[in-house]
Amino acid sequence: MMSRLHIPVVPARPGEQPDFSYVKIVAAGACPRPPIDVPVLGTVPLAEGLIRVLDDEHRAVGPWEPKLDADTLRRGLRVMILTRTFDDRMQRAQRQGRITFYMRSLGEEAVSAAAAIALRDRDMLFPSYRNQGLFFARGLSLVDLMSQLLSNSRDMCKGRQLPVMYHSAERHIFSISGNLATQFPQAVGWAMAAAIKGETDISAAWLGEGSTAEADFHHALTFAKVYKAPAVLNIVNNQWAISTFQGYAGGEQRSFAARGPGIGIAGLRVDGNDFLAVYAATAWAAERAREGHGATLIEHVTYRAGAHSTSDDPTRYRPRDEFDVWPLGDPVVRLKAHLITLGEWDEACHTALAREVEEEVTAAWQEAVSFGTLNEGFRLDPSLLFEDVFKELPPSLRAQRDELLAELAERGQ
Amino acid sequence: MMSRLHIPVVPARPGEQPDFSYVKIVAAGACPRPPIDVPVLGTVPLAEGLIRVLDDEHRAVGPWEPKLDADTLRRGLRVMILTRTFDDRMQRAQRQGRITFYMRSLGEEAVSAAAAIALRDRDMLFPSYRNQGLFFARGLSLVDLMSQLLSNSRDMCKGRQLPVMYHSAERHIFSISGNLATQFPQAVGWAMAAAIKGETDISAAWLGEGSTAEADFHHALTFAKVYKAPAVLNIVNNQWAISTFQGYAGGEQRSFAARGPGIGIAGLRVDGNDFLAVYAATAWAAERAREGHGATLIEHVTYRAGAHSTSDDPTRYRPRDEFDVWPLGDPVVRLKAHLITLGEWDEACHTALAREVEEEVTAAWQEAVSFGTLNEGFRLDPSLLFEDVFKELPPSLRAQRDELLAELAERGQ
Amino acid sequence: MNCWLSLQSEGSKAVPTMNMVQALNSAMDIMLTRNSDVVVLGEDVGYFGGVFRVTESLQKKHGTHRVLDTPIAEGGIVGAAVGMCANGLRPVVEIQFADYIYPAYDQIVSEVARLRYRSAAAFTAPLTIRTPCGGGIRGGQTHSQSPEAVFAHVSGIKTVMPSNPYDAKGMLIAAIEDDDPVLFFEPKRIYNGPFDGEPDKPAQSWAGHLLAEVPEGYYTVPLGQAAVTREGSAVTIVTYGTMVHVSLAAAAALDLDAEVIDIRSMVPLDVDTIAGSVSKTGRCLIVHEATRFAGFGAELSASIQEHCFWNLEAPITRVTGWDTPYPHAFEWEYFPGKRRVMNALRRLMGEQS
Amino acid sequence: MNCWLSLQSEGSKAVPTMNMVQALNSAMDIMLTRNSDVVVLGEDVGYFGGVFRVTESLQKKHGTHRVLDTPIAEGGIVGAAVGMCANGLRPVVEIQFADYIYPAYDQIVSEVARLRYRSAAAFTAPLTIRTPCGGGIRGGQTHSQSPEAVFAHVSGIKTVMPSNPYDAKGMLIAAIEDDDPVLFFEPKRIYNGPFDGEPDKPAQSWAGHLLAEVPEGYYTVPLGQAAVTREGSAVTIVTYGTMVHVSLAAAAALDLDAEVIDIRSMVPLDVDTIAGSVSKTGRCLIVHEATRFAGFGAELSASIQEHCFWNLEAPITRVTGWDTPYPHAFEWEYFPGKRRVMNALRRLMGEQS
Ligand SMILES: Cc1ncc(C[n+]2csc(CCOP(=O)(O)OP(=O)(O)O)c2C)c(N)n1
Ligand SMILES: Cc1ncc(C[n+]2csc(CCOP(=O)(O)OP(=O)(O)O)c2C)c(N)n1
Ligand SMILES: [Mg+2]
Ligand SMILES: [Mg+2]
Repeated sequence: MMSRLHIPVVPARPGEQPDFSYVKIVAAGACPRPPIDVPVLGTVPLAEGLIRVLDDEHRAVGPWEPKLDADTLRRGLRVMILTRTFDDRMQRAQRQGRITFYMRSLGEEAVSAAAAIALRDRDMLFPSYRNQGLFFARGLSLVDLMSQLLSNSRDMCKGRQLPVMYHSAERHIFSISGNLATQFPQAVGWAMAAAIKGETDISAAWLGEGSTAEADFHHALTFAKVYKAPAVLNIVNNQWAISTFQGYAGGEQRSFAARGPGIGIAGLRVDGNDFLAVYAATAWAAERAREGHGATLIEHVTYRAGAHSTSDDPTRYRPRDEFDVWPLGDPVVRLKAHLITLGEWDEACHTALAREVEEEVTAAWQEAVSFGTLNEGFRLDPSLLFEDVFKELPPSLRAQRDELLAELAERGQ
Repeated sequence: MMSRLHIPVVPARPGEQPDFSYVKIVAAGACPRPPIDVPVLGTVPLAEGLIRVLDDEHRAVGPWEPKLDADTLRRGLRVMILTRTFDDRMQRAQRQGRITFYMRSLGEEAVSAAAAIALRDRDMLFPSYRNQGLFFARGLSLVDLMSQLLSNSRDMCKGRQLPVMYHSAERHIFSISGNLATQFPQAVGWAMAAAIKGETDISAAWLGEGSTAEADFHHALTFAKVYKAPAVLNIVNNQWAISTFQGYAGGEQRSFAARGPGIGIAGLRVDGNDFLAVYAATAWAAERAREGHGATLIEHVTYRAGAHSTSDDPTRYRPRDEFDVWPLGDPVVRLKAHLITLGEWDEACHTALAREVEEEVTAAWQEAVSFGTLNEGFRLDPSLLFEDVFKELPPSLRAQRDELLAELAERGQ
Repeated sequence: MNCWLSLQSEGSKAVPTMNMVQALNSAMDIMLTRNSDVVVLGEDVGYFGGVFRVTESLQKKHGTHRVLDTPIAEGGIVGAAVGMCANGLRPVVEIQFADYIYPAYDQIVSEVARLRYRSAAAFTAPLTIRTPCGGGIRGGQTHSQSPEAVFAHVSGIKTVMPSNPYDAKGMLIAAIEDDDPVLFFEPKRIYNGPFDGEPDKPAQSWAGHLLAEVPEGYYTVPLGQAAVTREGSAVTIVTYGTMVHVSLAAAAALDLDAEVIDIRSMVPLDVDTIAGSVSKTGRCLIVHEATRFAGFGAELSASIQEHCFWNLEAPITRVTGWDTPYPHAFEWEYFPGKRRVMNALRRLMGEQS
Repeated sequence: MNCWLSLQSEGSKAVPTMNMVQALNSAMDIMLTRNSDVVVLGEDVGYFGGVFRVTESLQKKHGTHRVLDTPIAEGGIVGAAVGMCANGLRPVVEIQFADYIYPAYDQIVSEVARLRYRSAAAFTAPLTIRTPCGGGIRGGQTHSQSPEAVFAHVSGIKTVMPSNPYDAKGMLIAAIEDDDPVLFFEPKRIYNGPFDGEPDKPAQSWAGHLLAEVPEGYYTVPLGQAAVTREGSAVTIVTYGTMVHVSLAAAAALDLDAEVIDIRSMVPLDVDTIAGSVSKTGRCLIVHEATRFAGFGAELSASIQEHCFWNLEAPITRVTGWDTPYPHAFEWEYFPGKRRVMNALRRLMGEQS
């Protein structure tokens, strides 16, 4: 007999015409902005709508307009450009064999940049591997980030982690995990602890739409709902999970944000390529959490314009030119145009900024490689391999370390 | 500083007045009954409402009235009374030390009885430990069920399982697991397989509201949504998970059924103590699934009137007399009253039925114990301990079996 | 040789008898009192006090915000606890039965155990996961398992199991104070009294047992140290949990000069104490409840063989649960009881070098 | 002694060279063709053909309803597969990396492995779970793990790992046809060519390797049988997966008359072949990539010691990954390479009895 199983529809495969008609778009300014203490069900229209601020003429419109000053907007633009420049440069470094692996966030830079700027410095961030913008926005040293990528002698992870698995205790950013979604319940636990201690810091976490299928996503939402944890939970719906279209995560004819009200927390669906919308939604959710009204689930609708990682070739599973017709555009282009519309920016400023950032990245790279790369001049002490498994080195690991050191001596290293 | 964490409110603890004001009740007949192919969002009012058929005068009213003939209603009543009688008797057997453990379904008998009658015989059932009614409705031999409880020589599980962990391949009921929620994605996988094979059989699964917090609940909903699996997914919200109130599973001010539309499958909230409502909702969901419109999540609002299990003492954590004021009443009393209202039943019939069932249970018990009990006349072959780990006994287990047999010979057994 | 008998307790007055449940309860009570970062969370642990009553009255005493009832989601509980650690708390998690720890396996293996390493100690997970394990209570296959081996293999988490009230309290306090994550297995068969593996004998209570004299106040029993529970020179029995008592009974029944070592910690393992003993006796029996194949006994055997090869007079032998799921009706055919240990000891002593 | 070299294949024509990826792909292709109950499911396995291309073109050939892309939920994939089994299918599940199998641990341990037993064979779970494992590809800690031990300990599931294309195909067909659940580990470092543990040498391909001559048609390599990959009489090396090749290289480099046993199946374990060899040689080195403590080598050591004690001339030795998470930058300090195996062999041969 013929199979009756429903197989999610993928709108376009290589060689086919890109087709984004499935993306439900709402006009900029059309979504209402309820007070931050609105009951959960009051957010249903927002979870099914699309919060947008920038209109087609690059003006900021509607109730979600966050009324940011031009300096903040320029700061956002700079973070996004830095993200993109850094990404490009590191991708090239990977191609040259200087680093083993890299993951860009091309096309989704607004998601991290705007959120980090909307949150307070002491709010704790639980990123996925594609939220490098958070680190740039919080001002981490590029040399430190590059050193992690290079696993060199200045590597914050002491050589133990795949590139991009950064962290920063100082800047309140949790250690990135290679296991999808695990950070989501952790962020909720962090927020519960903040509430238990009576503190007003909140947490924010990010994962991809594909990762929402994992158990930890459900655990996070359940705990957030039960204890009204002060957390902002972000789904970055960039349409793809490696080769798997978002329909396979449950995105067919349903928003991911709707899972929020479904389980009893607020939900917002946001134009993830609209810096102002992401900022406004994050600020609203953060205030809601901080004031004790519980967590919000935010879906950022965006598009992963690059490959999944340097190990991936997206032309095998989707049309090459999808990003060109992505209906929500390019976040950098849109914020730039908005600033120009405001009279706060022009092409000359933009070129200067691009050059400045380019130079900053180049200088940082030169400094970073001076601390070694994985294959050249690598000088991390191999005994670090055995440290931090436990707080103290147990006798068994001491013995293993000594065995290795003897072996290395023999190998002439 | 003072904790700001929200702790779910438990309406009444021992010594306090029972308080069910949190249970959102809707008048019988008030919920609309959409066509079975209604879009998912069309079920939102049903997921947040309460489907009821029996009104306060015990009449069947409204669009969900399933128009069952009196024989079917009497059959339902009989299954419920059998369930309750069996439960009582087995609880006593446990107190007498004849069986090691038991779990009653007192107060929730309609959930299983009505569903089993609404489904087709070849539909595959994935019960939790509190759905014994499914086995009664499908006509399993009481002696077989009791033999499982007794781990005697006729035990379908060959002595390997805790009491109540039944199964029946013949009657299409899956093996009950002691691990909460694991059967939920399995039921969806079964339904996917039916669809792949082009068959029209569907699956149905049950779990407690407490178990919805487990990962497997989320996996089941996700897979059901993505592949439109022909499954009926039931949450039995009996208000308690051992000592834990349903608010700790996310039930505060939010229905569990709403998780269905939240993720993109239909949702129905049903009066679980209304036999007709459970029947009607199940039949609707089954038809929807069978016709290819996907899964439905049904929340049955009911009350666990007894202890969690024979190891539990609910007076330690909730008022003793809650069931007396439970707003949705007793499912047996309500169906009986309905039949009487219809003129299809009377007290004499009821007493006769009760006596008949009582005798059936007694006779079955006498037969079952004739096959041994765990401590008396137990005769299961100890080599069964080693069988069915794998299809064939590997050499290592053969050696272990021989070692045991030698030990037993020595022990004089 | 590290022997718990020499341990001191601080500020303890009269020494009352406690069973293991009370001892564990006392440990948490003390730590909740001493350290405001300590929180307790798990299914039914709050108002109800836990299905085995181990957290009884802790919520009443320390409040609903420090002793939390949770949703039924073991993975969520551990995941949330990791986040709490990142925010400075020291969560003590209860997993209701060890048989239900598997939904949390990913958070434990991939997160709890790796966090310190992967972040070069910028973030750590000083949580304690308590869970009742083992059989002997007619719990069937989902209330009887002993899954310690699948955690002991995972680098980055300490794994321990006490066998008596004194150790239970001292080790639990040590675990809560430990800056590394600790998986704390509690052999539920001996919560209320020691058990020598003979189900037909009347249940024993802890009353009168030397190791049930538990100081009321704070004290610790260091993790990573085995205890020589009985000294002897003919054979070494290496064991832990409930099987300590079964092994003692078997040795006594045979009137054998056996040294019984309660390893107490699987990770870190006190190889010195164990190897010292086996080198002395030349014979070794390993006893645990868990299934044999690739169980923790395999590591014990391999380690001991590596350290004591030249002193061994007979093969190291394992007495364990059979390699099957835990069977309800065949519990006493499955459980490695006194007779099985005695038979193994007899065979082991009969082997000639 | 069971030696794969004697195995026959059915209806095979010319014998082309396949790498492991192609061999595994061919096994699934054949089984999808022969048996309409076989379905393949996993993350990215459908349209894309898997991140390691092992399922390449299977969906194109057998359709979107038999080769399914799935949501990213390992627990859900395995849970759904169990239900498919109950409805007569034979799912072949891919877990993208063994490092990501832990979210499915509960379904595997509590359901897949127990179903036949608990239901007295009324229900069974004849599924195959394929997953790439092991390091050597600069994958860091979440793309390099070897978690076989935490499955081998679980009664009711077979656990296997091939080391070459011929075995890969024959064992995968055997696994899919097996009525018991099989966990099928694929050492990803040798997907495209054997690897002798020396990262600086140019990558080898399978071309020209005897065991890369893989019949195009159907054949099986029975599960539960070890292979004697190299005969010898001075010492037995017991190993599996990538380490078979490292061990062979180390033995060759030392010009040592070593017997190398590729166990292939951890469960069921072919103790006879292993014990026979060690009894003959009197010396045994166990080599695996996974961390040592409570790893599968412990079971091998314990079993061998139990069977061969009186023939052992030196302690059984283990060469393994260190007891740490898998470290990105220190990959070649971590990986048990040729030199480490050679050193252990030298020490082992130096020990006098
Ligand atoms: C538990 C787990 N399963 C599988 C993987 C492999 N994997 C890495 S990224 C990825 C896709 C994730 O997609 P999505 O969540 O949408 O995030 P995106 O890459 O689009 O940002 C997969 C399957 C993993 N890292 N962890
Ligand atoms: C994975 C898992 N965790 C914990 C338990 C212990 N346990 C058994 S029943 C139960 C409560 C379940 O409550 P609910 O789902 O509401 O079902 P009910 O008993 O009310 O029918 C718990 C926590 C278990 N069996 N499995
Ligand atoms: Mg994505
Ligand atoms: Mg319940």
